Amino acid sequence: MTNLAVEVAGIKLKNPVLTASGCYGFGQEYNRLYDISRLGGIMTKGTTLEPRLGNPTPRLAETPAGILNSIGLQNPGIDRVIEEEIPWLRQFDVAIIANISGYSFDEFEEMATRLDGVPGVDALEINISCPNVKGGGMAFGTDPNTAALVVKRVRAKTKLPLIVKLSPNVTDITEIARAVESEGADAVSLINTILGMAIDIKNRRPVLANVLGGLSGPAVKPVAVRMVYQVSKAVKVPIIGMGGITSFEDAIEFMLAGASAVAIGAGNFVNPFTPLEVITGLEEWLDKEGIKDIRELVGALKA
Amino acid sequence: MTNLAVEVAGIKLKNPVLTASGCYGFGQEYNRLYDISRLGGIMTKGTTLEPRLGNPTPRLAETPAGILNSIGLQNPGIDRVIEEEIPWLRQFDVAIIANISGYSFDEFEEMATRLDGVPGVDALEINISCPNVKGGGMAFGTDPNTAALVVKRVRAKTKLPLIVKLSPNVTDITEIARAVESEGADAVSLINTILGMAIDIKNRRPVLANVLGGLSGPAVKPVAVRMVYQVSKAVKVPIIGMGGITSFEDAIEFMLAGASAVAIGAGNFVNPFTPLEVITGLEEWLDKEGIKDIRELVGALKA
Amino acid sequence: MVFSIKAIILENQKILPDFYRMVLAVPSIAREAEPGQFVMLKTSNTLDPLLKRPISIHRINKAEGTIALVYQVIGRGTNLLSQITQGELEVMGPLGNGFYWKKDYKKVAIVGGGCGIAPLPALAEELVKDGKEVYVLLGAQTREKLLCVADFQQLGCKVQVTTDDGSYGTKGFVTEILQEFILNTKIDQVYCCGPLPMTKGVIKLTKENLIPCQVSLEERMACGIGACLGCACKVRNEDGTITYKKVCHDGPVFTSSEVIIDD
Amino acid sequence: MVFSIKAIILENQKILPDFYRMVLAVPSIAREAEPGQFVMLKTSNTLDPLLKRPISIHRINKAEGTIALVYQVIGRGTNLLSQITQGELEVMGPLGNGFYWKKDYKKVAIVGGGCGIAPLPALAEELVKDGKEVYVLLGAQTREKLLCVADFQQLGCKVQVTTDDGSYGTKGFVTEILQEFILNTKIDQVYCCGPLPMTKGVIKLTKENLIPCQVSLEERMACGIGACLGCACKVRNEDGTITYKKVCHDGPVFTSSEVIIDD
Ligand SMILES: Cc1cc2nc3c(=O)[nH]c(=O)nc-3n(C[C@H](O)[C@H](O)[C@H](O)COP(=O)(O)OP(=O)(O)OC[C@H]3O[C@@H](n4cnc5c(N)ncnc54)[C@H](O)[C@@H]3O)c2cc1C
Ligand SMILES: Cc1cc2nc3c(=O)[nH]c(=O)nc-3n(C[C@H](O)[C@H](O)[C@H](O)COP(=O)(O)OP(=O)(O)OC[C@H]3O[C@@H](n4cnc5c(N)ncnc54)[C@H](O)[C@@H]3O)c2cc1C
Ligand SMILES: Cc1cc2nc3c(=O)[nH]c(=O)nc-3n(C[C@H](O)[C@H](O)[C@H](O)COP(=O)(O)O)c2cc1C
Ligand SMILES: Cc1cc2nc3c(=O)[nH]c(=O)nc-3n(C[C@H](O)[C@H](O)[C@H](O)COP(=O)(O)O)c2cc1C
Ligand code: FES
Ligand code: FES
Repeated sequence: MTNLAVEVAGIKLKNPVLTASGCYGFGQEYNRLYDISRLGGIMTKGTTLEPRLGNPTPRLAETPAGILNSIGLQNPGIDRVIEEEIPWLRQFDVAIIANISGYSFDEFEEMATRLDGVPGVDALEINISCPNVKGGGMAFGTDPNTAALVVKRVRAKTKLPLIVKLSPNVTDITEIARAVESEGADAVSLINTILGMAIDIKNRRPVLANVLGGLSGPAVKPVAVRMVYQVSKAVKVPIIGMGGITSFEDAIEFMLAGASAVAIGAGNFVNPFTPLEVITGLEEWLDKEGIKDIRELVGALKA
Repeated sequence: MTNLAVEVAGIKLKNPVLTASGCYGFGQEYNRLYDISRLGGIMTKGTTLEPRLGNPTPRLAETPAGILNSIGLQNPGIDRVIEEEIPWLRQFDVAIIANISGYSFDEFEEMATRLDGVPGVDALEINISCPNVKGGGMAFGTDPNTAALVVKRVRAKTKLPLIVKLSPNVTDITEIARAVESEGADAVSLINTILGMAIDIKNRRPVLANVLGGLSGPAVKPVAVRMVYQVSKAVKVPIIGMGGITSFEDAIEFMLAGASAVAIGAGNFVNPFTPLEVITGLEEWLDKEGIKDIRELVGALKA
Repeated sequence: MVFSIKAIILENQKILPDFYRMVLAVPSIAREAEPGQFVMLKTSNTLDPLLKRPISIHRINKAEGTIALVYQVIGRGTNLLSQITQGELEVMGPLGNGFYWKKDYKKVAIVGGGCGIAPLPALAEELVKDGKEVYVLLGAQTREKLLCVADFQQLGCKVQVTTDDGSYGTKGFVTEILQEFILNTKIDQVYCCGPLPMTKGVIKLTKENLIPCQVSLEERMACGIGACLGCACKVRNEDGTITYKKVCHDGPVFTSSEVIIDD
Repeated sequence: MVFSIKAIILENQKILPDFYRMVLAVPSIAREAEPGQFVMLKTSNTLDPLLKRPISIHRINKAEGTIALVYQVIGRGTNLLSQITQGELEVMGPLGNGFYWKKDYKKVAIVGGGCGIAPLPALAEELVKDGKEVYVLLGAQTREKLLCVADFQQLGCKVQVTTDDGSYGTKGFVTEILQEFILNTKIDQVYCCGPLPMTKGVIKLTKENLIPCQVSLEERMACGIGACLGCACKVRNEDGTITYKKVCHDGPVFTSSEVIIDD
């Protein structure tokens, strides 16, 4: 029997396949298609302190092998997430990683405080990289000092493991990764979406009402793999890799590059069973290759 | 009759469709398929002061709707380009934009000096953004001060119009664009390739011998359009837009976003006639839309 | 239940210059499908186009385990779809909330325009089965873009048609005949699916005349089942607050009183 | 002349478990094609896979304006290719430099391995026409992966086969029979196309025995015509300097003395 279990930031995952924040709600929808306890874990939709309506529509644009989104963190606010979503999700045997987005250091701090000790929450994912909200969001993730400070302040408020979600929209992602590691991040997750734009030539307007959006999906995979590789050389904390995964082969690419676990975002839209197919695919492949423990793959790139 | 002619950096182009550096050699190959004087212009393969062998193979990896390359500036050196390639290319009625890459400020300066006054050369494209060469290349393009200094030094050595090719691998591309504008860049071209990586899971090695490579092709189009849009808001000099163009519709996206001309790179590989199809497509579309002058499109985005 | 499975293509043929009719053998989805629901279709076996396309269910045949779709070729996805002549197709569905009706409705009107007509025959069929008198008002730009007239006629509905150019039925907009019609006939419910200007017109008219109305909306979709929040539609809640609902999950059918359609 | 045009697929069928034979009606390319040249094929009408695939020309029929290809399904592109059963296909070619021969060659040997055998029948045909005595030595893993034996036999070549597992011909490697063979027969030129280890073996043997040898190489390609410098191959120039040549333009056929094959 091949071992698929991994440990990231002190959380035990029965397999290294998570679903990425914002692409999987709080699990209810995909649970209509299959039992979500088969996943390693769920990174919940980005939550803010107050409820948010999100951006006007259109919020989606398809691009070659990719998708632009400008959801703008539509969510019911941290309190309803704690009261309604997390308790529902707890019934499943699946790690719950709560993704939070703040507009100020105080907001990050406050959310971390409220989530600390909430039963079922296994870790926080601190989103310092959302490109879709004005005045905040990505700004935290593009400057190493600011990024470090968010982590420092959150660290002081919770005993939960902290996973910091990094932005790819930077000159040197390893600088940010080192900064958040030094302030106590237990893991980093990457990549968030790459800032992009699409134009409807018929009406001469941006396709997205918000003008700019975040690019994800297979198109970004080479950039994501590169960044995981670079970050894995720069920090010691484990990495959750994501960006364009639609197959188990993609997942292996990320793991060889240095990721201890992977998350699937847009891949859910291409095929709702993607996470399950990745898990089964990994299992069969490891078996065929005679690899006893999936952890052997992590960072095993010969380069 | 619809006007397709544009002017960029003082060069008159009979149409706004160029071929991107490194994807079109010095024109000889594609001239076996069609008359290259139908193009607006040719941006020649990146040239260095000394001849260069380039990187070991494999130098190419296909990715979803994209291509990674790590050619590493294989080229015969500036002198042979001046003696052999430019004179051949001159026989065609097509703008010649000589792309140069230096490993030091001195090298950039020296190449500019040698190219100044070479008959046929209409402009220089200063590549401060090649991700495929160690110790130089992209380093010039990711720091505004260094970028500005390259332009300043080159500016002093030549009367040729200077087009500065910007790297997308930066936190804020407008900062670099403004820096090179302030030192006398006559135009900017963007984007160069995005740093990426692909892994061959069977042998656990990077697909590219060079490990990292530059991503281009349709996959990067949303990022390129976004950057053209941002840069067009930040500087007054004209923009040559590129990144993933495979159709006339793509070209219009770039022009609406703010590009005065466009260049086709990987699109040549998908279909060698792409540049011609873009030109004809533009012509027919403008006609159908009753637009008399293509320059009306430049920056005409309603946003 | 939602299914994501391979359906067998039984038919995929051009019915009008820009329109195709596709029949899929997919018993699980057919069994659960209701009028007004939709499916998401993969249009290529490559990663481009990446996303599935939402297409409404046009007819449901539970006995034979088939569903029919009618779609317009407008972009890359639908173009690729029209080229697949046989074999299998990945389909996810049935999705969303369909139309509803009550036992006591006597006369209902179905208003459809353009490719928004496509889902309405499935609705008409159920309404007829349930003993309603079904009036159908259709609008199209021109005769060559007019869908489903025969479907409605075969079901025994009373069909009126307008075309913008007068090439079929009355020349004009369907909202014009709706206006006349609701003055003369007591209608319990209006069902509407069509282009946004038409939908707005229908909402306005039904509101003025105090007729309950259900509208089917479109929005760009990624997941199709409510997870990505891409397909937001502004709604006015009962307490007066404004929030977003999901077209894919809470819709595509909404009551006209709740939706807020911006310009 | 290089053409980039739509060819009509006349045939695309499985000839062995992993191999397909495709015949294309494309007179312009057939007219110009020479043995050893290749074409680039678009495998999908979407942007993924993005790049064309290089496939050697297996047979040339100038009279009928057709070319035949034989390809192995190994990844996404060739897999998609194998699913196209009819219609048109975008093809660019003929590309590269093919094999050459001189009037005065009397006996020549063709050594092929695996899917590297595919381009060799076109060569054999020309050599036979030109009056050479053509010896063909083929290697494959197993009988089920052995290509083109009948082609060579029909052309009147003398064919010897090795398989790694002995399921056809002699058990062993083709280089082993080549070694024996060149000891006993005076050969004017060896032509070689196959996996890298085989090619290396053949280069070594021919060098030791002072027999001129041409080898056909593979490298990942983007443009296919010499513009992108992606398909570099290290060569030793006559002046001893080392540079890169382009497999797509200067090759795929090189003289064995010039190429440097790294490990
Ligand atoms: C619930 C629902 C039901 C629908 N039912 C039908 C139907 O029965 N028949 C029919 O002809 N059309 C229907 N449509 C519209 C249909 O989905 C679009 O015409 C189709 O997605 C266009 O895809 P494309 O690739 O050809 O066009 P492109 O313009 O190339 O598509 C680009 C992207 O925009 C999206 N998009 C484009 N137009 C629309 C649109 N009108 N609505 C939503 N997304 C869009 C595409 O899905 C894709 O993601 C329906 C839409 C929705 C939301
Ligand atoms: C000049 C030349 C002639 C060839 N002739 C034949 C032939 O006649 N019959 C045959 O079966 N195969 C031939 N090949 C190999 C064939 O090109 C590859 O098997 C094919 O490109 C694989 O594509 P894929 O999408 O199935 O595989 P993938 O592995 O998915 O392809 C990924 C990328 O790598 C490239 N690639 C993968 N393998 C090779 C390879 N061996 N050589 C070059 N590029 C590769 C692909 O073109 C693509 O860009 C030839 C290669 C070259 C360079
Ligand atoms: C529709 C959508 C919504 C997203 N929302 C969030 C979010 O709320 N918080 C967050 O950290 N990342 C969010 N992301 C980013 C994803 O979690 C992921 O980092 C990114 O999409 C790359 O992975 P992928 O290519 O597999 O989609 C969102 C992505 C998409 C496509
Ligand atoms: C094979 C290859 C070689 C390239 N070589 C150069 C180069 O020498 N100099 C340069 O400035 N850009 C070079 N580029 C970048 C292109 O000019 C262009 O900026 C980039 O590919 C984006 O455009 P595209 O998506 O249309 O390819 C190269 C790109 C490719 C794919
Ligand atoms: S399409 Fe994802 S929520 Fe509706
Ligand atoms: S493939 Fe472009 S030079 Fe050979």
